[in-house]
Amino acid sequence: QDDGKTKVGFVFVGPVGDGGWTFEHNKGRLALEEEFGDKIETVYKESVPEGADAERVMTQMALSGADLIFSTSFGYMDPTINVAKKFPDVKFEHATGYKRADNVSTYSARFYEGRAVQGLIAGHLTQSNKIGYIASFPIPEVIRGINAAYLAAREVNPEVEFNIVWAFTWFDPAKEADAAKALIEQGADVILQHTDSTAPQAAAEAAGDVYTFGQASDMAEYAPMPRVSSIIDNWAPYYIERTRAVMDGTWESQDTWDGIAPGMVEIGEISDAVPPEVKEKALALKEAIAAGEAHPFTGPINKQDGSAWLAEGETADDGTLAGMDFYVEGLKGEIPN
Amino acid sequence: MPGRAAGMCGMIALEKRPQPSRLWALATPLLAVLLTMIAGGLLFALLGKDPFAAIRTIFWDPLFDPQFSGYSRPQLLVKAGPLILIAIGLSFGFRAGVWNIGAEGQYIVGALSGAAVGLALYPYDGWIVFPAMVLAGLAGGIAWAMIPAILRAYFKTNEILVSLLLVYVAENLLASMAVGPLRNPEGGGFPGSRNLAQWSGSANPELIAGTGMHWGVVAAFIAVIAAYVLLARHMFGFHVRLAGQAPRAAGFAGVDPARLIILCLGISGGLAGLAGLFEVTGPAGQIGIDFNVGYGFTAIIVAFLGRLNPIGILLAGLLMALTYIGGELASFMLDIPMAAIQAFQGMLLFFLLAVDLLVNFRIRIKRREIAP
Amino acid sequence: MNFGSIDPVLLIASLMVAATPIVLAALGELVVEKSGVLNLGVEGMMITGAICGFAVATETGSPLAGFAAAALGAMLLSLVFGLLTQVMLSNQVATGLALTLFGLGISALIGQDYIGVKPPRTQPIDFGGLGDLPLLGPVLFNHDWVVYLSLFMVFATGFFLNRTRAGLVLRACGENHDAAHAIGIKVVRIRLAAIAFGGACAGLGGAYLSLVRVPQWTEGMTAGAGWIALAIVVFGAWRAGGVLLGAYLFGGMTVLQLNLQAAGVALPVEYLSMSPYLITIAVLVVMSARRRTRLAAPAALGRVFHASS
Amino acid sequence: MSSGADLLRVDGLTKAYPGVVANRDVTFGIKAGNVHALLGENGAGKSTLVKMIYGLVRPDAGRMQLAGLPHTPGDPRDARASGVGMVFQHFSLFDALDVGENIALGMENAPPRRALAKAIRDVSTAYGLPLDPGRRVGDLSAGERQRVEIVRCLLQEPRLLIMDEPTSVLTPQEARLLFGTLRKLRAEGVAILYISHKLEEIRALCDSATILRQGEVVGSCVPAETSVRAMAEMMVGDSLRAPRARPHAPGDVRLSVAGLSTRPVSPFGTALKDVTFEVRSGEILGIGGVAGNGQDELLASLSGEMRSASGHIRLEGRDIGRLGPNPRRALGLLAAPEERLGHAAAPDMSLTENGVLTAHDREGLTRRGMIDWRRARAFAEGVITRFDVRTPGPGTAARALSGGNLQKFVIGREILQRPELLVVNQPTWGVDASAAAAIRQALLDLASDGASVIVISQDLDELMEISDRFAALNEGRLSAPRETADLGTEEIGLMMGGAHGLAPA
Ligand SMILES: Nc1ncnc2c1ncn2[C@@H]1O[C@H](COP(=O)(O)OP(=O)(O)OP(=O)(O)O)[C@@H](O)[C@H]1O
Ligand SMILES: Nc1ncnc2c1ncn2[C@@H]1O[C@H](COP(=O)(O)OP(=O)(O)OP(=O)(O)O)[C@@H](O)[C@H]1O
Ligand SMILES: [Mg+2]
Ligand SMILES: [Mg+2]
Repeated sequence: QDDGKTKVGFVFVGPVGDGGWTFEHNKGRLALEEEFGDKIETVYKESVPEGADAERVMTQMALSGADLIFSTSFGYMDPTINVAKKFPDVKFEHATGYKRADNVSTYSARFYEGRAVQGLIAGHLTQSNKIGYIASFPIPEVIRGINAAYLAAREVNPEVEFNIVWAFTWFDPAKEADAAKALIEQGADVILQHTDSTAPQAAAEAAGDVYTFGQASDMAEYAPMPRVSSIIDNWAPYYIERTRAVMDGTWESQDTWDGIAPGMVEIGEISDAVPPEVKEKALALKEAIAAGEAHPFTGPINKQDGSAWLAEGETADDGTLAGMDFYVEGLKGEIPN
Repeated sequence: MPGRAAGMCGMIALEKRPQPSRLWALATPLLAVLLTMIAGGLLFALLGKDPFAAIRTIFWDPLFDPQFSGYSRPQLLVKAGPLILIAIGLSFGFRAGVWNIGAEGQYIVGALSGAAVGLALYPYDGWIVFPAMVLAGLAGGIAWAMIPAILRAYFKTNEILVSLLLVYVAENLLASMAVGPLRNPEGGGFPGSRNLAQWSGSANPELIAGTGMHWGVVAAFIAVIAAYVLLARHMFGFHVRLAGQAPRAAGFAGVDPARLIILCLGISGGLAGLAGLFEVTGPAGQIGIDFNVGYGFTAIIVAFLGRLNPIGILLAGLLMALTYIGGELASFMLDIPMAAIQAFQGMLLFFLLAVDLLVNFRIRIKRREIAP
Repeated sequence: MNFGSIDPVLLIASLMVAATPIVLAALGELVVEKSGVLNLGVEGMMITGAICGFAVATETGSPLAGFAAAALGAMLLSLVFGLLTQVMLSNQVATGLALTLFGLGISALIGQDYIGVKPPRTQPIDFGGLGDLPLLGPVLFNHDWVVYLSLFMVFATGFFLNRTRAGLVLRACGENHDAAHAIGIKVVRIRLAAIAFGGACAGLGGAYLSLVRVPQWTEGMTAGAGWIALAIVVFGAWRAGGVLLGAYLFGGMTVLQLNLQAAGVALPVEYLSMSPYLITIAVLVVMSARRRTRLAAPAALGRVFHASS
Repeated sequence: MSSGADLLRVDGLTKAYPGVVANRDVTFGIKAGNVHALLGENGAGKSTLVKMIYGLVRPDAGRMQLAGLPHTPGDPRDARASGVGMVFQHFSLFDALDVGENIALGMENAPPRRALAKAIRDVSTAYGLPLDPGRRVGDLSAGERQRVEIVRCLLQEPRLLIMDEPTSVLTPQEARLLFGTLRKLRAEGVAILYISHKLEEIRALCDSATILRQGEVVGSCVPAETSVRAMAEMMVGDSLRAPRARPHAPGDVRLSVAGLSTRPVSPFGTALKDVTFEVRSGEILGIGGVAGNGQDELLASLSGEMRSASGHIRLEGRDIGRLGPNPRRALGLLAAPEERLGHAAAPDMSLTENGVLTAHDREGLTRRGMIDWRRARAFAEGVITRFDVRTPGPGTAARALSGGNLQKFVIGREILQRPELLVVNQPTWGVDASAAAAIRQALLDLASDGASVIVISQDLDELMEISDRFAALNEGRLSAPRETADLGTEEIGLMMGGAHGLAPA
């Protein structure tokens, strides 16, 4: 751009008002503006369908002079690669994908680390030993979260049982509310969710003594009860770092999979509804993970069918985690398909 | 006196024209666009944006701005292609009184079945692959449309609702296919199929570089011409028009209602299926959880905006595509929320529908001469 | 398999809540269709009601004011449809679809400042000890006022349509608008009133979603409920009681499939989530094969009326 | 009120529609206790005039007075409030509602359901028009439907009752019953404005008449003292020719129908039951009966719109029961249904397109499914010239034609295709005298050229005039056909009427 500003584009899959995934990415964008002031200019386009539309939006952004474009949904993978080919001078950052190029980086967050902390709290809190889990789609990301939470919960409470409801949606507040209610009515007193709306929080609040966790954003409006903690996606540090790299001319293609340690995954404040000793253990686990001393997937772990997966002391490699398509031993039910 | 008030209202009267006005048929779309620019400009001004810049970015820049038009103009075709193809199919049914609201579902199933055939043949890449996929896409769309068709023809079940409910079923099917049978085995467990546009056997590429012209756009143009000929010259088109205007007369003319329903839904389902197939093999590239983006619904509006006339649909499809692409530009260039763009599109539709009145009616201000 | 953990009483109580937005919106559409108008814009009106209700309830702290605003906002929107279809004689199908598009846009626009806000709670009505009664308690005496309102509206709509003169006049417009006009009924005015009522009901349904059932504001949160309401009108054979039954059946299927999953019943999940739609289609087929249902459809539904005088 | 003054005076009333002045400076008056006829050809402006009196149409100019006071009804409710009642040419009834509901809708202060039901029973018996308030109107015969309209008016005790072509759908017995009621009302001092194309009826019933031509009053007369011919000639402004049959002998059996039973064509229709008859070449078979007794079903099963089990319908010995309309047309069986707009013709299509509707095969208007619009236009022009259809040209939309002219087009379209067997339903319904004569003449000519013709009609005079044999439809059953020459009007009335509750209750 002629005015010397660095132009950063964002492509969002949902509306910035979704209160979850896109909302948090947009917060990252706003943090960027805060950080660099008028040295940069950001543009964004919300609710961009995956596929042809995404490719067109990115192209138009590149044409309009963007220097760096963040495409923030898995489904933007191929379009990002395609557009990147046409604009070798523009840098691209694709979230949650695995295809890279000289001017395309990928980045993602190790949410499962946060899930493990949630699992630990949940395992302690449950009286009925039934934990409800509202899952979206049967993809590695979601399955990883379920496994991580379950392993951590079972660690502290061997009796614990997970009831999983597949909503087949990222976002359908009414359906999420119904799913939460169904789980609560069937005895679950802790609800974990991998969908983006606060509907489950509200259902839990109405039911009374049911605990929940914020997902994607803090959902602090439901603290201290039912929301006892949360996993927050904090993209701001990453976005600032990568933008600075472009401004400095030091940007290089890389693959980032960050977790609690650099702050990409944050554990929201653990509320007073959680007994102090539990809170302490949870924080300890968080610290251990951040320090690299603990890994949510540490053997011995068997797969659901009883076959061995990780031997004693062995930790899961990133490859297996990235493509995880099985439950660990102890979880009931089948993964759809 | 109640009659008095009614008398005052009666001062402005609508009079049905003996024949639709050709002049207004051409003038109303322009009038509607003009009115939308004014009302939309007000909306943007309310949001604190420069209304002139916004209108220019939406209607002008994609076509003529040196920075964008080189890319946007061909994209207009890419965006309008599926809209036109689906709307042409729908127009037959809408003329005949067969309300297929579920083209979105047929679009999905067409894409799914076409992709399934292609993926089953992978990695064989003989010339036969793409035609086979096209046939499968066509068949998939038709098959999905046959559900409401047969239910309507033989059980008198309301096709609006069945076709609509089947969209939700198709979306569920799409999701389960994207994470299940059609998932790319080399995709690391992520949802979504192989990229069909990147495999020579199944790709639906740009035919002439820089034009946006792919097989789907070609199909849309063929559909426009075929529909024009069918409606203007062929007995089938005649029967379609007849059945919509006067169902009993159609029965008298020997039109079998069940056959007509099946044909109309078959055509619209087939074309929607084709649109899905061309999209998944070209611009979209792959089956994903959110593969469908509402072309099937938008096409309904396109069909009506084009007054169910093939040429009208062609123009309406292009206009609609323009507001999408221009709206996108306005959205990120001027930081206008997508919601405002959507409301703007809604307004455009309202105005188009409202001024349509002038084609068939004359507005007359009446003087009342009757003595009290 | 284990169905044991599903409590049928709780299931019924939650399906009532799940179905209430659809009951309200479908009742409104029922009256609209009985007057001979097909308004496919229910989804757009619902979402507009959802945000108007949410905004006013959070600003004033009064859910009641929110519901009133929802009814009003959606009614105003519905009158745009009324103006276009009744005065400008536009095609009802296209106008309804445009209304949905516009409603989704305008609601998102209004809603920008209400993301992540928690609305004031609407509490269940306290019936004293009645709510603790076994079986009946949760089903009958443990809901918020809107659920009772929706049940009352079912009764009131049925009564209005079948037992009052105004209802008779309205049905007459839906049967044969030319004849109605010939005997001096003001067809356009009555249809506008019906459309406004339909808008208000859809607005209430939307507000119930954003204020009670979910409760939060997010763009596109109605997620197809308006379309289901349309289906339920036909499903209910254009009767208020039928609408209630249809909505509860659909709500019941939605809730049941989630309950079955939660209970760990081994069923293919992706097909389970299609089931409410498939079952609705199946029942529609059975219903429409019956002659009575066909007769109940207003004969002038969706046709353009223009009185030449 | 003094006996000399008019109850209603209409003064200089004018109403223009785009392209046509429906009423120009119309002036006339009706006295209380008088039956006044409005006469005129199709499109003369009779309905428009009475609609203005009833508040449905607003005049462009002119004034009206009712009982000496200005009469400016803003809508029909105003008119009813000032004592004007109207029975429409096309019924303003709601099929899906019951009799009571239909009547309540047309009343200002309808009493509660039960009281209304009683009032309906009382009034309907008092005037000899028995009605059951609980029945669904869609299930009623045409005569009964008309009673609903009349009772609706009577319940409001009108001072002026307007009737637009009330008898076109009645049996002679029903018509006589209606006249009885009207005379009773006249005796009570009610003024009646009566529109009909049946001039005999006018002579028997009406005290005075105003004649309209092209929207203008062209004369008045006392019907009892004027011949039918003279009245008709005043309407047309020309002299009339009565239809004449050329002598010919019937030939071999062309169509035979044996034991035909069907379902109803519509939810409110009547099923045919065991219908049996034959038609010979060169013969006109008249089928009488009150509307709603299976006429539509009979036409539909002959035209092919409704299929029947094989073996019941044979054309030249060939079983055609399972064939659709087009294959039957190919075999020479053509038909013209009763409802002109919407059934026999598509209202919004041009006459050219309406020609293609039935003639595409026999007239070779299509080639491999493609329509040859030039030939189609020529065909429509042929119909227009041969049958004196008054219209600007074949490009005109069917709905823009007057009823009589469209009917001539529809009948002409079929006759020009040289049918072997032509089935027509109500060929002259609502058609004025000269057009009706032309249509009847065309049917007679067709028969004398050797074609077979089946005329389904409720107009007995018409059937007596042109048919060789006569049969009557009653509740879906067809009486055995008999030679028309052997029958009197009275016998025919009995053949078709009997079971319709005509005896005053
Ligand atoms: N009953 C019908 N319903 C819908 N379309 C029809 C029907 N009959 C014909 N068509 C269409 O019209 C076109 C012209 O066919 P054709 O002229 O043979 O029809 P027809 O003579 O009216 O019918 P038939 O086959 O019954 O003789 C064909 O392309 C066909 O698709
Ligand atoms: N609503 C209308 N719009 C336009 N023209 C009309 C309208 N109503 C009647 N006309 C025209 O006005 C003229 C008079 O029509 P009207 O119905 O009064 O005739 P009529 O004497 O009742 O005829 P018929 O004997 O066929 O009932 C006709 O030319 C008719 O086409
Ligand atoms: Mg008339
Ligand atoms: Mg043929």
